[in-house]
Amino acid sequence: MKAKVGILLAIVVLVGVIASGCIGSQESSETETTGVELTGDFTKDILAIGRTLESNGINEVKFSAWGSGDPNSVMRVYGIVEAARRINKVWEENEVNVKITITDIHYVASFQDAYQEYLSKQPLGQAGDFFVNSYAFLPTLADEGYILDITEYANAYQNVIDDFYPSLIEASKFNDKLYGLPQDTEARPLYIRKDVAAKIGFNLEGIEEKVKNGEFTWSDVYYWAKKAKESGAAEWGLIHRKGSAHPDLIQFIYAFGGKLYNEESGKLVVDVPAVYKWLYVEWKFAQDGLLPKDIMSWDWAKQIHPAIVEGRTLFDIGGTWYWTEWQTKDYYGKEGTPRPLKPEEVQAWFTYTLFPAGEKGLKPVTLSQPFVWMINSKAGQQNPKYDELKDLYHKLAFLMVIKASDPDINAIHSVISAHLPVRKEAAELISNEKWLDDLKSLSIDLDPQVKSNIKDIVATTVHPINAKFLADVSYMLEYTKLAPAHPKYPALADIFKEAVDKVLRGDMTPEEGVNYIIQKVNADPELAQNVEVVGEIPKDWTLQ
Amino acid sequence: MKGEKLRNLSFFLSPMIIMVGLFYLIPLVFTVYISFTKMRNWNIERYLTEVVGFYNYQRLFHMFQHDPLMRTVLLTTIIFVGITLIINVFGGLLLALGTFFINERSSSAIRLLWLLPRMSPIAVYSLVWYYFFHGSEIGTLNSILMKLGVLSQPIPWGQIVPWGAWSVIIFVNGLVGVSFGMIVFTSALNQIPKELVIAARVDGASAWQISRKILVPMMKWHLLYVLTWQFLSLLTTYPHLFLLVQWDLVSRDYGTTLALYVYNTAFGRGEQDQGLAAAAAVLLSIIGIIGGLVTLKVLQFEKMIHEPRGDIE
Amino acid sequence: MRDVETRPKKGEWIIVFTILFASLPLILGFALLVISSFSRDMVTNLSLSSFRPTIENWINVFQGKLAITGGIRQNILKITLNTLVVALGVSGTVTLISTLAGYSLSRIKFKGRKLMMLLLLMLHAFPGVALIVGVYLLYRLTFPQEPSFVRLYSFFYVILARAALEIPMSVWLMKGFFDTIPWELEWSGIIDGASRIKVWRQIMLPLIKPGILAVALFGFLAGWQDLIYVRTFLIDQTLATFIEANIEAEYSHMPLIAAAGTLYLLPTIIFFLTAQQLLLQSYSGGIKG
Amino acid sequence: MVKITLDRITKKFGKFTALNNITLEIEDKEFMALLGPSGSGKSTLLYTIAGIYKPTSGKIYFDERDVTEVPPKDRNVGLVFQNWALYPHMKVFKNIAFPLELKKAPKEEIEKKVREVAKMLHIDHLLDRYPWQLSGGQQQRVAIARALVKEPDVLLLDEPLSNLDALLRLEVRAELKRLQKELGITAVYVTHDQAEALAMADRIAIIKDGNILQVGDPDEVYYKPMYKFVAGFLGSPPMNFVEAEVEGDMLRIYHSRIPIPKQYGEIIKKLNITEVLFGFRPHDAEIVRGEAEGIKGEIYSFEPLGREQIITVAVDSDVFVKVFAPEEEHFRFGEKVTIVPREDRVILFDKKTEKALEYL
Repeated sequence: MKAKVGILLAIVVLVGVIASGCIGSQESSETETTGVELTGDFTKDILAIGRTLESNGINEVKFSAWGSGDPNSVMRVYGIVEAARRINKVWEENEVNVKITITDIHYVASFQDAYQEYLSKQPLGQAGDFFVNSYAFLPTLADEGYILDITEYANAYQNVIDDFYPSLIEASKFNDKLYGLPQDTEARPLYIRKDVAAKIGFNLEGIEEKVKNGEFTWSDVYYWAKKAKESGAAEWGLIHRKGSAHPDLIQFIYAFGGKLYNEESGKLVVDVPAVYKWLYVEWKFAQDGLLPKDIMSWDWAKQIHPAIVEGRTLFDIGGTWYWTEWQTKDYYGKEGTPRPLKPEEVQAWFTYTLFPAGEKGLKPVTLSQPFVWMINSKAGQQNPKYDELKDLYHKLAFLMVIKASDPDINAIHSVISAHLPVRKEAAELISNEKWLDDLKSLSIDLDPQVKSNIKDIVATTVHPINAKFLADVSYMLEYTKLAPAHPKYPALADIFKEAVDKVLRGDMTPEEGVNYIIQKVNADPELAQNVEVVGEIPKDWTLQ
Repeated sequence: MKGEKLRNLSFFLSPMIIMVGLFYLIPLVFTVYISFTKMRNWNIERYLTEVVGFYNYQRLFHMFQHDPLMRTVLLTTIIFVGITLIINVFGGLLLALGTFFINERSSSAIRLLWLLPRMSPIAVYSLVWYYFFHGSEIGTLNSILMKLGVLSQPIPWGQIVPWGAWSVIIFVNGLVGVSFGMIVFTSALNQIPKELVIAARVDGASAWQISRKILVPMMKWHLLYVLTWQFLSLLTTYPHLFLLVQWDLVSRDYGTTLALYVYNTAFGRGEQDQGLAAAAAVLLSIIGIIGGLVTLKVLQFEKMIHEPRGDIE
Repeated sequence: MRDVETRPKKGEWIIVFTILFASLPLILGFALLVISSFSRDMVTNLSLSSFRPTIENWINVFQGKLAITGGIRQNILKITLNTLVVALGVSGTVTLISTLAGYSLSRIKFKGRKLMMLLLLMLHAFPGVALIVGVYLLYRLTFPQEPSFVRLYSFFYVILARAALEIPMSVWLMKGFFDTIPWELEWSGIIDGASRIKVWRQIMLPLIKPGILAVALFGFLAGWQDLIYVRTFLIDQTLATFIEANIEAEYSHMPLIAAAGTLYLLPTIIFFLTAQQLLLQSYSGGIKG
Repeated sequence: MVKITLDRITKKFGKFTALNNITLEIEDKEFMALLGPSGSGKSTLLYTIAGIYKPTSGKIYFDERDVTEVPPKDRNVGLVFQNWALYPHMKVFKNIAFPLELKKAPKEEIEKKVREVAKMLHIDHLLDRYPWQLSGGQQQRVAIARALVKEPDVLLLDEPLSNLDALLRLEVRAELKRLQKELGITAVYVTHDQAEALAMADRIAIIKDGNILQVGDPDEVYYKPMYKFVAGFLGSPPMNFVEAEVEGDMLRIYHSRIPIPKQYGEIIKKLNITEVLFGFRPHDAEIVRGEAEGIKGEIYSFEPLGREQIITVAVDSDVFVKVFAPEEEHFRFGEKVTIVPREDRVILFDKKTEKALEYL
């Protein structure tokens, strides 16, 4: 028996080795170019590709699109569907007998889950051809060769690239090479309840400007929050976001003039003074009862949002997408049965500013997490003659992303999901009332399947007030900071979040919190190698 | 003759041997190998041959040593395994005995109820307890106690360290494990001759006396079985803790056991580091193998393996 | 057997009441989950105001929408079907292999039999997740190059890999069942001229039906429940991955998740109700050795 | 129809010796009973003949053919088990037909043979039922039918009657004996019931602890037991044994002295033995009130059985013997009596080896 098992094992291992050999050899065989060069003229390029495909006997090209996010952000995958339809139309009009079919639309709520799934399935050739996810994952994917380097393709389309906000294009790069096109972004404003402010004599006139200039800082936030709480105008002074998914709270670090990333060494940074001040603010707010000590375990739908929309807090640090979320979900329960807010109510009750500067002399900030359209480095693999026509499929995939970045598609996404447009043309479009009306009535040129699927979302979110809000907050992108797209950043962010939680609960003083962070960083040698700890805890610093 | 026996054996056994070989032995070898490589992000072409020696193990031990969480993790593991084990065994025993003494329909309903935790998808199950133990007034437990006037302020159950957090994770996992004990004990009870119970009844024994004097002593082996088995699974279980910690229902420090710590270290971060994960997996495997050996010793399974009768080949 | 005839009625109610009281959290937790699935809002505290009856969650689930406003529509039928395929596949594989191996371990003398059984027992105690890295590497190495087989292969692989985890326990279970069949039946067949394989197929299998059913059920539940293997290896979604990926604490509509979860739970409950006695029996079969 | 020869069969299970060097010949068409208490190895011996067990050493021949290494299915034996081993999922017809189906016999032939054998055993009206729908006796017939249908050379029966109630057992055993003779089949019958063996068998082999103690026809083993064990195992109530000492021409049995039975006079002298066991069957003695030449004792108890009664007599404080007495005699507890054994039926055993003196 033993001998038998042994032979069996040997066979299996052998098969494995041969198979791995196959994988290796397949990787090394370079495909010859198919002769189609991108010119920058979209129609011409698409026709050239279409004709070459046709001449190779291919009449159907299959692609799949993977996306993730909140339910209103489905244009992240439907953009691809729509791009396919638009390309198909060009081919049809020019009598090219080729058609793109989107075989699989995979959309899940959690973007981290989507990333992990992509990571484990890409090497198997099972992942989507198009993959929308946070820019934060782009460096890893690019480094592993899981996504396509589109630098050269993009050169031909420089005119389109130039229309994107440059900071977002930068976020789509790794080692100076372009690996994707921005799909959306957002800002995380400070919302202020107008009704609560009025009760405590907090004049909101020109607050936006004051924040911009750095006149209104976190000392002022503290002052008014305390006043609101003490006067009984609101239960809380401040509600902020929670969780480790992407700690929005690191805005504090930037607001206190700190850094998270050292460009020169390529290492993450724990900027001790800024981190200390951040933790101090959290601690002070929680100690004074202005911010719930257990905010980190509050429930989003049952606690956080209701507290904000019902005016139980003066300040809230949220995201631009809150604006429409409040209009789609039953958060407002003050009058009995919970209901969504009306656009007019949101407008009447909230004003919004940048995330104020930490101290006088510093600048306000906001934090963005752009989503990027990435192309699988094996894009087109489900199609015949993939090995020969790889280059062609890749170019076609690139053109699809270019098409999916059409201003109107981008604008639709922005309006219905309350994210910020990534292109200047799209930004213009959302302030165009006629276009908004057309979108509202869905009398726009859009794939019928997409139309029917976003119908309900459009009905609840497309409103001039919302469009104006988006236009109004667009300026914030000038102040935006991006968390470093470093592979080790998520681990560091987890540690930050733990420290904040402990400090909020009063388990640790801000000082202990900082030390905890440093200790945790050093616990993992690989993390320690990638993180620099700089600066000292400032002495006698208070929130004044 | 010989040939026929070999043919029979390979007919009956080869599918299992192939499965065990393919999905236990080979992966085990692979895992051990990967733990010595720099494998990450599943990038096999790139890292399969990049051997780094004991780097992953060193890293893991360094993390064990220097992570301030480590001491609480060990303490939590001991408390969690110890108390949950007791709850599992005695809860299962009490349930089995309880349902033994009542009518069939009620007992079957009760068994179904207590099997629910085991049969629920983990996410859904965690969701149930997430709302049940929520630390604010939206939490079911808090709202009941407040309605009854026991509490005036909601209690953040999972965030009271250490015992609040421990209680929640022990409770949630205890429920899953209780059903295992319940099933094993119920079936053991069903095998005890009815006459024994009737005789005791005739002698005037109460349910409690019957349980203590007759039923429990007859289930000694089963008790031992559940005890060792549950001990092992508790030592290596993490999924029912994972989401509770992730959703901040329980304190991360006192809600993390060794198994969850290993899992989080290896898989739970933004980056997927299979080399490290494999090293952690090897550690877990060693725990599993030692545990398995202990189980064999304690339960004397060897004695239970009877030789087949007859010499027909 | 039950202690029914001889037991005083009064005592029974005390026991029932005590157990029910102890089960209260469990009853409440799951009841609220089911209630929430029929509500516009999660019912978590006992206030009636959060229960706003609707069947919209169920409609949405059946339409494959996991948001009130929709957006993406999943083919829930296909997802359920995928789950079913995996569950049935695991069940079938486990049953086949364990009836084969269980028979030979129970009935045939051979060298290494004891060792094999002890090894199986050890494997059962082995943490399955510890293997997943190696299992993935094997998947990677055996992956077909031909894209049209990919989907099929992923089903094939996930079923086998998941079934393997169930095999040690099931083989022991089956062996226990075979042990209960009198030897005379086997000898009788052999004297009448049947080969071992014939005895197994024509005499043993029909007699072992309860065992087969039990192992098949366990296998089914294991496949139906599985998340980690399905998520790692299967291209298509199953209910487990579908629910898991759509629970996002920040913006998932939880009552919808509750409905999906209840739907997911239903088959297991039905199975349990129909096969309760069997499940209980089979555990004893397995551990009696 | 074969002659079975067992040549020095030894069977070991690990360290335990189940059969110890057994040599036995079973003639063609003979009905041989293997009699012994449970655990004696009689079933093991039967299964060894069937081929289910392989002897550790020794040979088995069917006629001249060495079948030691032949698998069971090629030995053409029919085996009826104690629990009958009917396949519960098959109807009676299918159960009986199964051996033929395995032989791939043509359908018509199967049909014909099954009906034939079923008719012979009076179960032809039950063919459409499942085993669990039958009574014990019917199931037993089905089991025999299944063993017979393939026309075996040897019919092996492993306590086939022990699961039947007493009355049915008597009925069936007569029938079974007649059937065996009618078919002229070699039969080996395992039982622990001496009455069954005596009633049915042509010859009986008494087995104890893996050894054959004695082989012989019923009369031989009943009247001329070789061992105390054999004597004690056969007959009901069993033979009485009392310790006796040789004192010249007399035997001292507790408080009595009786002459040495004639047939043993020479033997005892020759062997020069002093301590013996005095054995006599309850039927082979009478009770005499008052003084007589015999074994003296007191009435301890009496059990009327209808036509006769069993009297238990205390020969010494805790030595009892049982004797049959006619029903009309009435005894009192404690009455002094003398037991007079029939001299020619007395058997003396060596106290040490427990072997009858004439076989020493």
